[in-house]
Amino acid sequence: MITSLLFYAFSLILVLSALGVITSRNPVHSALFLVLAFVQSAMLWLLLEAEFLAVVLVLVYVGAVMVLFLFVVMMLDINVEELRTGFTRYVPIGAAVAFVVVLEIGHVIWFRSQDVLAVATPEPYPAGYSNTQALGSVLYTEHVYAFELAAMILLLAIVAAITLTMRRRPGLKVQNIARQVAVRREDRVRLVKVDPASGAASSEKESRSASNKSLSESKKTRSASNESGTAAQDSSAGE
Amino acid sequence: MSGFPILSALVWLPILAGIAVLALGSGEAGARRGKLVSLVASTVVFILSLPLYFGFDVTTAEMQFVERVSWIERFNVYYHLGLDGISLPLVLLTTLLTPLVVLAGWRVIQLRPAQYFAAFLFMEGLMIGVFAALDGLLFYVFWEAMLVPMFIIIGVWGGERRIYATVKFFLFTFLGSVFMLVALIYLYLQAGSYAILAFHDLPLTMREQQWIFVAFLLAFAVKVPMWPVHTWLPDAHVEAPTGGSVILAAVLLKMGGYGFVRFSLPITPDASAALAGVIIVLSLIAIIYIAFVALAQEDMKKLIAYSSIAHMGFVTLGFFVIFQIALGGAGGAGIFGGDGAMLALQGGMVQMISHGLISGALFLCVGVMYDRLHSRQIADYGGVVNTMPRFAALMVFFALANAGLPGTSGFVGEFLVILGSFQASFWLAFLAATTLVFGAAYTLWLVKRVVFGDVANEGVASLKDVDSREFFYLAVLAAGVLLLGVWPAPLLEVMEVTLASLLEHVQQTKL
Amino acid sequence: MTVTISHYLILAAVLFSMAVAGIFINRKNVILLLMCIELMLLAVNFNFIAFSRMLGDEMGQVFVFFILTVAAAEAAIGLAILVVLFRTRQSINVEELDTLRG
Amino acid sequence: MESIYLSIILAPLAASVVVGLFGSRVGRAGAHWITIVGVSISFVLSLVVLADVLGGAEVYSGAVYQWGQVGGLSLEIGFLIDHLTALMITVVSFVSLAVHIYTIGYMADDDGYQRFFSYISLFTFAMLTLVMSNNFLQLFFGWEAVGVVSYLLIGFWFKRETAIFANMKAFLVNRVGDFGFLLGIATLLAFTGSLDYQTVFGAAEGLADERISLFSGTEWSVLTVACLGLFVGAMGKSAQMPLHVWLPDSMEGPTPISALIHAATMVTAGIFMVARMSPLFEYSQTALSVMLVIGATTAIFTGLLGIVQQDIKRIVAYSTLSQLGYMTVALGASAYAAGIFHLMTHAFFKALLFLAAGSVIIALHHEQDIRRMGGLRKYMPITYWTSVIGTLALIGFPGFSGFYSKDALIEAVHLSTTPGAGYAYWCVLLGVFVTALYSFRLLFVVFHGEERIDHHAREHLEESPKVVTVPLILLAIPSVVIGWITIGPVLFGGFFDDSIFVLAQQDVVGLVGEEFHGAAAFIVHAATHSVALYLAAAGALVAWFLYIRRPDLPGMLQARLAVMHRVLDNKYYFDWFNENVVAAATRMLAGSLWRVADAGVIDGVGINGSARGVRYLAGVVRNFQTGYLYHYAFAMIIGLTAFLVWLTFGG
Repeated sequence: MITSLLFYAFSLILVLSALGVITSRNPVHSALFLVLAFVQSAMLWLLLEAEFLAVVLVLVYVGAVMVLFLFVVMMLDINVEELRTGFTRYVPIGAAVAFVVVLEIGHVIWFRSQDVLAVATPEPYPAGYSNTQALGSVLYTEHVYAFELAAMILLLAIVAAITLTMRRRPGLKVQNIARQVAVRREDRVRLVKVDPASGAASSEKESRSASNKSLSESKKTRSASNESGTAAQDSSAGE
Repeated sequence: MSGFPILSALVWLPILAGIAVLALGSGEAGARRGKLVSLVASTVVFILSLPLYFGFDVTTAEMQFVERVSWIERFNVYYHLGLDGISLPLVLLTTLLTPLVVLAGWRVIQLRPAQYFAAFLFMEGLMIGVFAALDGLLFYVFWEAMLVPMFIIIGVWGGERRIYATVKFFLFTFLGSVFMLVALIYLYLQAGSYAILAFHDLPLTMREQQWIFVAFLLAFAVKVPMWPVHTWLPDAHVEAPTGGSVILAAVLLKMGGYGFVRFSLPITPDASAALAGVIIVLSLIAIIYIAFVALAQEDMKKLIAYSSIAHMGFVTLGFFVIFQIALGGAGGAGIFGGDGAMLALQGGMVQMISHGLISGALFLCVGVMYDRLHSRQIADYGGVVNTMPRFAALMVFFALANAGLPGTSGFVGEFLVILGSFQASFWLAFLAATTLVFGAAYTLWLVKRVVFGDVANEGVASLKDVDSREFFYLAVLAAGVLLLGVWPAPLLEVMEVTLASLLEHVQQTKL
Repeated sequence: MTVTISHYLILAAVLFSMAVAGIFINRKNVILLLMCIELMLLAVNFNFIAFSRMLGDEMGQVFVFFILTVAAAEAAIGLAILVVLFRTRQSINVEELDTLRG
Repeated sequence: MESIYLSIILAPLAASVVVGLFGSRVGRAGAHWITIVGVSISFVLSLVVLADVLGGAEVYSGAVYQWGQVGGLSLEIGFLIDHLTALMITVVSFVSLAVHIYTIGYMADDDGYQRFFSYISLFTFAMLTLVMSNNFLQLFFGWEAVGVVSYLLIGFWFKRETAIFANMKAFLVNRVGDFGFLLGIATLLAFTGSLDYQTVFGAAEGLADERISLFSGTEWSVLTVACLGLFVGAMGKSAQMPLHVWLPDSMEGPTPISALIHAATMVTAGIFMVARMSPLFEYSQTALSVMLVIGATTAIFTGLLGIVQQDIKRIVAYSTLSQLGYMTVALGASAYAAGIFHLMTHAFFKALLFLAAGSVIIALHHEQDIRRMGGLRKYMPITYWTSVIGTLALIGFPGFSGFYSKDALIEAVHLSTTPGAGYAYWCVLLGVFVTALYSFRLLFVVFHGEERIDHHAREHLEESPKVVTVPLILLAIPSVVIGWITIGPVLFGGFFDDSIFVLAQQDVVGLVGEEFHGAAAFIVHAATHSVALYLAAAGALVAWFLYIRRPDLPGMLQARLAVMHRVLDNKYYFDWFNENVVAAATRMLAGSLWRVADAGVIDGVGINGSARGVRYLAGVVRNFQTGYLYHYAFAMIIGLTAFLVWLTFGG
C-alpha cells in the first residue's frame, strides 16, 4: 500500500517536473526541473529495486550532466525572449503528437498485451540479493566487451568535447613545447666574424636587423654578416 | 577460316586499336599517327569482314561463325557470338562505313583528333558486338556501351546546342533500354540462361508476351526511331559532327530495326501479332507525317534526319505488316500470302541497309559543304553546282536515291515493302506509297534550293570542288547504292533463308 | 490496488510523450531540445527497468547502464557543439541555423 | 539475238557513262561522236530486230539476269521482243539519233555540251529499257529512269530559276502518276503472284471477276483497280489532264529535249504502256471509259490553250498534249493499234516541229516569243518548208502521215461502243478544227506576215547550219510518207497481233479495217465519210483569215472575249490551283506539323514538358527541405509516430 502511495506521489512530481521542463520560460528553470525529474525517477527506480541504477542516475545525471547543462545555459548569453516567440504556435501539434504517442503505448499496454502484463507482479527478490552485485557480475563477465566499448565512447566524448570547444584566438601566447624540445644549437646560436677595423658599427646594425628577422631569413643574411665575427643571438619566437 | 575467331577479331580489333590511338597521345605527331592507325585498323576490319560474306552459307538459317565461351558462370552468361542472314549485312554495313567516316574526319577534326578517331573505333567494335551477340546480357552490354562513345562524339565535337542534344539523346535511348534490361532479366529467369536463341523457343503466355513486347518496343522504338519518340534524332543529328551523324543514321538506327527482328518478332510472336496494328499505324504516321515535317525544315541535317525517320518507317512497316498478311489481310487478297510476308520482311531489311548507305552519304554531303561554309542552313546555299560540279552530281544522285529512284538501293526496300503491304490491305499500300510523292518532294526541293540555281552568294562562289579524299568516300557509297539497286540479289540471297525461317517461326503461336 | 508493471509503462509513455511535445514546443532552443531528448531517454530507461524487474533479468538494467553512458557522452558532445555554435553565430536559435537551406 | 537486244540497251548507256564520267577528257567532239556512235548502234540493231520480227520471228521473252529472289517470287530483268517492241525501239532510236545530230548544232556554244550528250544518251537507254521490258519491275525502272533523266534535262540550264522550278514540278507531277502506277503493279502482284507480263496477262481474264473491297461496302473489280492505277501512271507520263501541268513548263529545257522527250518518246511511254497492257485493259470497261473521257478532255482543252500561247515552244507543247489526248482516246476505244500508229507518226512530225522551232530559236538567238517573229520564210527556207510539212502532217492533210493515223483513230472512236465514246468522238472532231487553227496560226505568225524581229537579230538572221537542217529533212521525209506506207501493214495488217490483245466485240480497228482498201482509197473514203477533213480545212482557213488577212482581228476578239481569254491564258487555272492551293496547303501543313505538332506538342509538351514537370515537382518537394533542423526533427517524429500507429492499430 505504502509503495503504491509512494509510486503515485513520485509519479505526480515526475510528471509535473517534466511539464515544467518543457514549459518554463527560463532555460535555467528547465534545467532545474529536469534535475527534479531525474531525482524523482531515481526514487521510482528504487521502488523497482534497481538501486544501483538509481544511485548512478543521481550521481551521473544530477551530479554531472545536469551541472554541465546549467553551466552551458548560464555561460551562453541567450536571448530568452527571442527563443520563446512562437511558443504557442506548436503547442497543438506537439500535444497532438504526444497524445497519439500515449494512445499508442496505452493501446499496446492495455489491449494488446493485457494477458501478459496484468499478472506480471514481480516476484520479490530472495533475501541477501544485491542489485549491485548481480549487475556487476553480468557486466564484467558477459558484457565486458560492451563495457570496454562504453568506456571508449566516453573517452571519445571527452576528446570530442574538448576538441570542439578549444579555440585559438589570434594573439594568444601559447608555448609550443614540441618545438622547444626539438630545437638545435644551430637554430639559436650563430657565429659572426667582426672586422676589427671597421666592422663594429655595421655589424651592430646588421645584428640588430637580423635579430628582427625570422629564422629562415636570418639564414640568408648569415653569409653577409659572417665577416663581422660577433655572435648574434637569434630570437626566434616560434610561430 | 575455321578456327579463327573472326567475329571476336572484328569486335576487339577496333577497340584495341582505339586504345592504341589514345595511347599514342594527343600531340600533333600523336594525332597524325592516331589517324593513320585508325584508318589502317578500320580498313583491316573491313577486309577481315569480307570472308564473312564469302564464307557465309546461304542455305541455312543456323548461326554461323559461332564462338561460345563461358563468361559469368554463376548466371549462365556466355560470351556467345554468331551471325545469321539478318546480322551479316548489318555487320558489313558497319565495317564499310567506319573507314569512310574516319576518312571523312581526316582533315576536318582539329580538336582532340586522336580521341575523336578512337571513339569511332570503339563504336565500331561495340556495334559489331551488338549485331553479333547471341547472349542477351552480352548484347545488352554492347548496346549500352555503344551509347558512351556516341555521347562523347556529339557532346565534345558537336555544334552549339550539343549539350542539350546529347542529354536528350542519352535520356531517350537509355530510358528505352532500361526496360529492355527488365525484359531480358525476366526472360533469363524463365529460360535459365541469356541465350537469345533459347528465348526464341521459350513458351510464354499472352500476358507475359505483351509486357515483354512493350518493354522491347520502348527500347527499339526509340532507336529506330518511331513516331512519337523520334524527336531526339533531329537534334542529335544537327549537333553531331559529320562522322557522328553518319554512324548515327547509318548504323545506330539499324540497331532498333535489328532488335525487332532478333527479339520482338521471334520471342513474342503472339503479342507482335496482336499489337502489329499499333506499330503499323505508327509506321504510317512516320512515313507521312514526318515527310511533311521534313518538308518544312530549313536546316539540311534536320531535313535528312526527318527523312531518316520516314524511311525507317518502312522498316517497321515491313516487319509488322507480315502479321496482317498472315492473318489474311483486312481488305486485300490472301492468295499470295506467304510471299507477301517475305516481300515485306526482305523489304524492311533491305531498306535498313540501303538507308544506311544513302543517309550516310547524304550526311557526308552535308558535311562536305559544312566544312567549307560552316553552315547547315539551306538558305545559305544555292547554286552549288556552279562551283562544285562533281560534288553536285554525287549529291543529286544520293538525293534521288533517297527519293527511291529505281536502280538505286533506296528503291528496292520501299518497292518490296509496298508490294508486300498491299497484300495486307490496299489502303496500307496506298498510304505507304505516298512516299513516292512526299519523299521526292522534300528531297528535290532540298536539291533545288541547295544545288541548283545561280550562285547565291559569295560563300557559294568561293566553294572548292571535292578533293580526291572526299570524292573517294562518296564514290564508294555511290557504287554501293547503285550496285544494290541494280542487282540486289546478293543481298537478298544472304537474308532469304534466315528470314524464311523467321517467318515460319513467327507464325507458330507460343501460347 | 497494487502497482503493476503497467503503471510504470504508462508513466514512461506519459514522460515520453511530454518530451515529444517539448520538442515541438521549444523548437527554437537547442538546449531545451537536448533536455527533452534526455527526458525521452529517461522514459526509455523506465521501460527497460520495469521489464527487467518483471522478468527478473538483469539484462535490462545492463542496457540502461549503457544507455546512460551513451546519453552522457551525447550530452557532452551536444553541449560542446552548442558552445561552438554560439561562438560562431552568437545565437542558438534553431531558426537561424539554415545553412542547410539551398 | 539476245546479245543484240542487250547491245541495243547497253550501247547508249556505255556511251553515256563514258561521256558523263570523262567528259572533260573526251572533249566536245569526242562527246558527240561517242554518243552518236552509241545511239547509231542501237538504231541499226533496232532495224535488224525489226527486220527479224517482220520476217516472222517468234516472240522472244527471256531474262537477262535475276534481280532478286524473294520467297517464291523471282524478280528478273529481261526482254520481250515482239512487233510492238520492235516498232517502238526503232522509232525511239531513230528520233534519238536525229536529236543527237541536231544537238551538235543547237548546243554548239553551250558549256554543258558533254553533259548534255551524256544525258540524252542516258535517256535513250532508259526509254529503250522501258520499251523492251518483259516485266513490271523493269518497266517501272525504265518508267522512273526516263522521269529522272527528263528531270535532269529540263533543269539542264540550272542557273535559270524557272528551269529548276519546272524540273522539280515535272518530277513531282510524274511521281503522282508513278504513285498510281506502283499501286497498279502491287495489285497485279498481289493477285497473280508474278511481275512477269506473260503470267499476269494470262491471269487477266480471271482477275476481272475477282473483287476487292476498297471502301466499306463497295466492291471493285481487281482488274479495274489495277488498270486505273496503271492509267494514273500513264496520265503522269503522257501528261493527261489533270497531270498535264508539267509538260508546258518543261519547255524550259533545251529544244532537243523538248523534241526528244516531250514529243517523240517519253510522253508516249504512257501510251505504249497501256497498249502493252491491252490484255488487262480489255477486260475493264471502267478503265477504258475513264481513258476515253480523260483523253478526250485533254485533247480538246489543251488544244484550245495552244491558240492563245505566245511562246513558240509552248504552242508546240500544247499541241503535243492535245495529240496525246488523241492517243489516249484511241486506247480508251480499244483501238490500241491506232493509238500506237498515231504515236509513231506523231513522233516524227512532232519531233520535226520541235526541231524546226528550235531552228527558229537559234536563228533568233534564243528568242521564243512569236510576237517578235514573223516573215521568216525568206530567211530560213529549209526550216520553213519542213515546218509546213510538219504542220500539214499534224492537222491531218490528206496523204501526210498524220492524216492516216488521225483519221483511222477518229473512225475507230466513232465505232466504239465503250461508254463515253460519244463524248470522246465529239471532242476529237472539234479537236481537229482546233489543231488546224493553232497550227496554222503558228506557221503564219512566225513565217509569214510582217517582220517583227528586232534589228540586232535580223543582222545575223540566216538559215541554221547543216547539223540542224539535216535532221529536219531526215524527219520531214517520214512525216510525209510513213503513214502512206505503213497504214496498211501496221494498222490493218495484223501487225500487232502478237502484242496487242483486243476482245472481238471491241475490235474497232478491225471494223475500220473492213472499209480499208489501200492508202489512196482511204483518202477518198475519208473525204466522203468523215467531217474531220473539212473541219481541218475550216481551221486552216480561219487561221489564214485571222492572221494573214485581218491581223487586227485577233486583238479585237481577245478584247471581246476577255473572260474566255483570261481563262485560257491562265491555263484553266491549273497552275494557279496547284501553286496556291495544293503547294501552299502542303507547305502550311508541313510548317504547322513541324512547329505545332512536332516541336510544340511532342517536344514541347511531351518531352520538355515532362522535364518541366519534374522540375516543377522538384520545386514543390524542395519546399519541404526548409533547412531548419527542427523541421527535419518534426518530420522524423511525425513519421515515426505514424509508423507506430500503423504498427499498433494497423495490423
